[in-house]
Amino acid sequence: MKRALKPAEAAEMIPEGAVLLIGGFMGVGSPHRLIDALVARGVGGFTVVANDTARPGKDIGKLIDARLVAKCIVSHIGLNPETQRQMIAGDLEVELVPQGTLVERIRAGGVGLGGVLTATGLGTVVAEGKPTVEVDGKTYLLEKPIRGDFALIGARQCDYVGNLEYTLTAHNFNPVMAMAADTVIAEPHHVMPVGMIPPDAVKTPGVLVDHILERLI
Amino acid sequence: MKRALKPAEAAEMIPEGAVLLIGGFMGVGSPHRLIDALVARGVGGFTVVANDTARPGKDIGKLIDARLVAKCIVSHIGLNPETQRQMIAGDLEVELVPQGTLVERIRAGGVGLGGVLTATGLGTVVAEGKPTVEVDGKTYLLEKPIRGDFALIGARQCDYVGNLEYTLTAHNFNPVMAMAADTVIAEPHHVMPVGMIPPDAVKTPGVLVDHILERLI
Amino acid sequence: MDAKEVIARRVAQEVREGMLVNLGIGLPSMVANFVPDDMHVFFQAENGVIGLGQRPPDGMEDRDLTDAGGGFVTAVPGAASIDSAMSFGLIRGGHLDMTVLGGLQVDEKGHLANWMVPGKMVPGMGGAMDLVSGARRVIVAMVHAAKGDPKIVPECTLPLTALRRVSLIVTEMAVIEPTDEGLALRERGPGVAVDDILAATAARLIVPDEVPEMVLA
Amino acid sequence: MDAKEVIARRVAQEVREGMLVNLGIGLPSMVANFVPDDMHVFFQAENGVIGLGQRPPDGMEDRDLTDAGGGFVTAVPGAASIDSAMSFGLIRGGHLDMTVLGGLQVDEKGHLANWMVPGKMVPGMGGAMDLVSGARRVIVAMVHAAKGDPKIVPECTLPLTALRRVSLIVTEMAVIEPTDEGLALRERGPGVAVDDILAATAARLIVPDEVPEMVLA
Repeated sequence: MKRALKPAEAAEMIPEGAVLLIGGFMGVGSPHRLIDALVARGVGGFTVVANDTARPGKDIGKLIDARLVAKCIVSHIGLNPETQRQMIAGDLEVELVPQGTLVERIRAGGVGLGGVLTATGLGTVVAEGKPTVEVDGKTYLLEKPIRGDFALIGARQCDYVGNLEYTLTAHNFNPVMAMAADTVIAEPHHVMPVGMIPPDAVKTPGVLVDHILERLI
Repeated sequence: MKRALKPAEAAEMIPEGAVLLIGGFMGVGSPHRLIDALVARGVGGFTVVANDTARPGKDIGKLIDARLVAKCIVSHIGLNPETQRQMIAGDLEVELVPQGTLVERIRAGGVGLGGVLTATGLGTVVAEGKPTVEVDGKTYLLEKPIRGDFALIGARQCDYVGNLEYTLTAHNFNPVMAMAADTVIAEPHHVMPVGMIPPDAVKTPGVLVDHILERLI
Repeated sequence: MDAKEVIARRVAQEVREGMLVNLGIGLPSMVANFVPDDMHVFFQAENGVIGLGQRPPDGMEDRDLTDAGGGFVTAVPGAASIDSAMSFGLIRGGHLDMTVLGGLQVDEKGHLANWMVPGKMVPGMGGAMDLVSGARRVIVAMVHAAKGDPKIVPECTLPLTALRRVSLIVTEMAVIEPTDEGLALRERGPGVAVDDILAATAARLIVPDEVPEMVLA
Repeated sequence: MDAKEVIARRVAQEVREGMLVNLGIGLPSMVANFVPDDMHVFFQAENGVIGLGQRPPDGMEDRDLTDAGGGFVTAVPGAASIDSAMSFGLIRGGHLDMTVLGGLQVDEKGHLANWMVPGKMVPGMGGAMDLVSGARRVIVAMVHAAKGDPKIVPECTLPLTALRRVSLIVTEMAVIEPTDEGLALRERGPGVAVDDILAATAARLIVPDEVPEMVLA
């Protein structure tokens, strides 16, 4: 059984320069209160691994605005001109990764595989400098696993042992990221007693979750 | 929307020598009526990919007893002496694969990855004859994807479009196998109208399922 | 009928009963409006839902149910939530029957460039590279030329999205199919002459004796 | 107290609050009986549940809730269903705090052989290779010798389960820890003399001046 943390307490755990896996897709399913707490704290230099950087002033975009991000590994920054501006100015390093490759690289990090063999990116700039592996006459890119120091997970609800449920398009990268970091902090909308979430509804088992944020309202 | 098939109709679709991915773990979560229908039909020469061959007279063991299996790719045959007997007599080819490697090989086949890079099996007989790949100074076995002509899936319930729900320890290989075959036949205990299974409860989307067996009772 | 509607209506004719279809944001997303109401098709939003529906009524939006552009959507009965690993497993694994994407350039080999303009626009590839590599059919839906500059060119000068040859190019002026021999002109736009198409196209086109006009019901 | 109970009681002392633990079938599964009731531990059955419970009451068994041996079990409040991909993702990804497995041989390098006897017994490795490769701690629970034949040997003659050095060997006669220098004798069984241990062990043991006796509450 876990103790509910206040967002500021959780943010305090995260040191300067940490590698953060942050769930969400254009902010949907992102851990919003954790992001706000990180901005309020002001410690940065983070490497952020996420699908995208959302929009200026929104979601992960707030971390960009606050210049707390030194590097991001993302699939898309098209809707965040501030990310592009900092990148072009040389203030922010951006590694663009195809979305399907990004999620498999994080999964590989989480489930202990040595890498990902994918055809995605072959013959494009994504393949530059990367080894290829031939399997039965077909060529694949070897993409490396990604792990984080912390995973910051948005969830619909959890129970006291940390079992997580997600909903609709707010799943996205969260279940995979919850497997791939040394410390996993979950931000649920609702917290419920043990036994309220049926075993078949659990998408992230509580044994993967280190800390839970207090309920939303 | 799909039409409910009788088990014999489903069995008729499966030609001699087909590669069958069959869900279940010691029979739990296996498609029992499909197996019975295959035994009744008597066409064989199958390659069976499954966690195990259950016990004689039970579940996948019935296919072994009926000598419908020419080859099996499994992680465990310890509880089925008949499988071991046919193997030693040279009547049945058995490829033993570590369980975690087996499920990832099937997943790779289903999600379009070129193979699996795992440390499991390194330095053991499992590694014999297989290439290794080095990633950041660590060595991994390269294990190849597995796909089937048919996946025979046991599920707790489904709706008319084929969305599947599994329960408790009857999930096992089913969700992964449902992605990795040209034709997927699901055997649910219960069939319900569209809309009865909430989107978040669906573990195998109906778009993956080609055919549904009629309800159990 | 404006150019975009011509394109969307013509692409909609490629959709078949029972398909799983991914529509890119912008113009491609308009295709859904022209698929017959009685045709059962599942639209996938790669951010996490199979069975994407129309916009929700005002005040009924759920912030956890959006399309890949972050806009509010609904889901149809029989919809399924998927996480990013499943989403791209479907795409990469060949389970997606069709994807419709915008294009910046397509060349004589049928190669698509649609994700960046070096020095000008670096949005990131998002899911585009996986979609083009993995979908069974890739349809490029785009206006024929950009302010007079041909977009169908001998060889892409912009960074490629994938080495895979796209299945079909649909513009307001023409339907063009990349083949082993090159780009074959299949149809003319409404009221468009073959010479107009040739004038607006930098790539070599294979022009048959008869080029039928699009039939837009 | 018979040999098996001594082993199970001693192994139970290695279990800590909050751990995720996998117990092999047979002797290792007895360990659960000796973990204090007030200690919160999650037992994983690799076939698909986190939060394995005791045997169900007669007539209350669910055929879809079994352990890895196929025996009926229950699940504790807060349990989670997992499919085989997640199960071995937890194991291979280093999320499993401890596994307890039986052994046929362990050698001076701490290498375990526990899955086959060539020409005699070929049950398959099941999940053993993944468990030994991936778990944070690997504890071998076995009787010290098989009908007088030492099982702790200079070098395994049976096929290895993994190259990974196991964390601890617990028998009814001794607790032995494989180290860089070799097998270190840590504890004596109840009433067992060091000379008895040396006589029953074929491998070289590092024996300190004082070897405390196991304290079995």
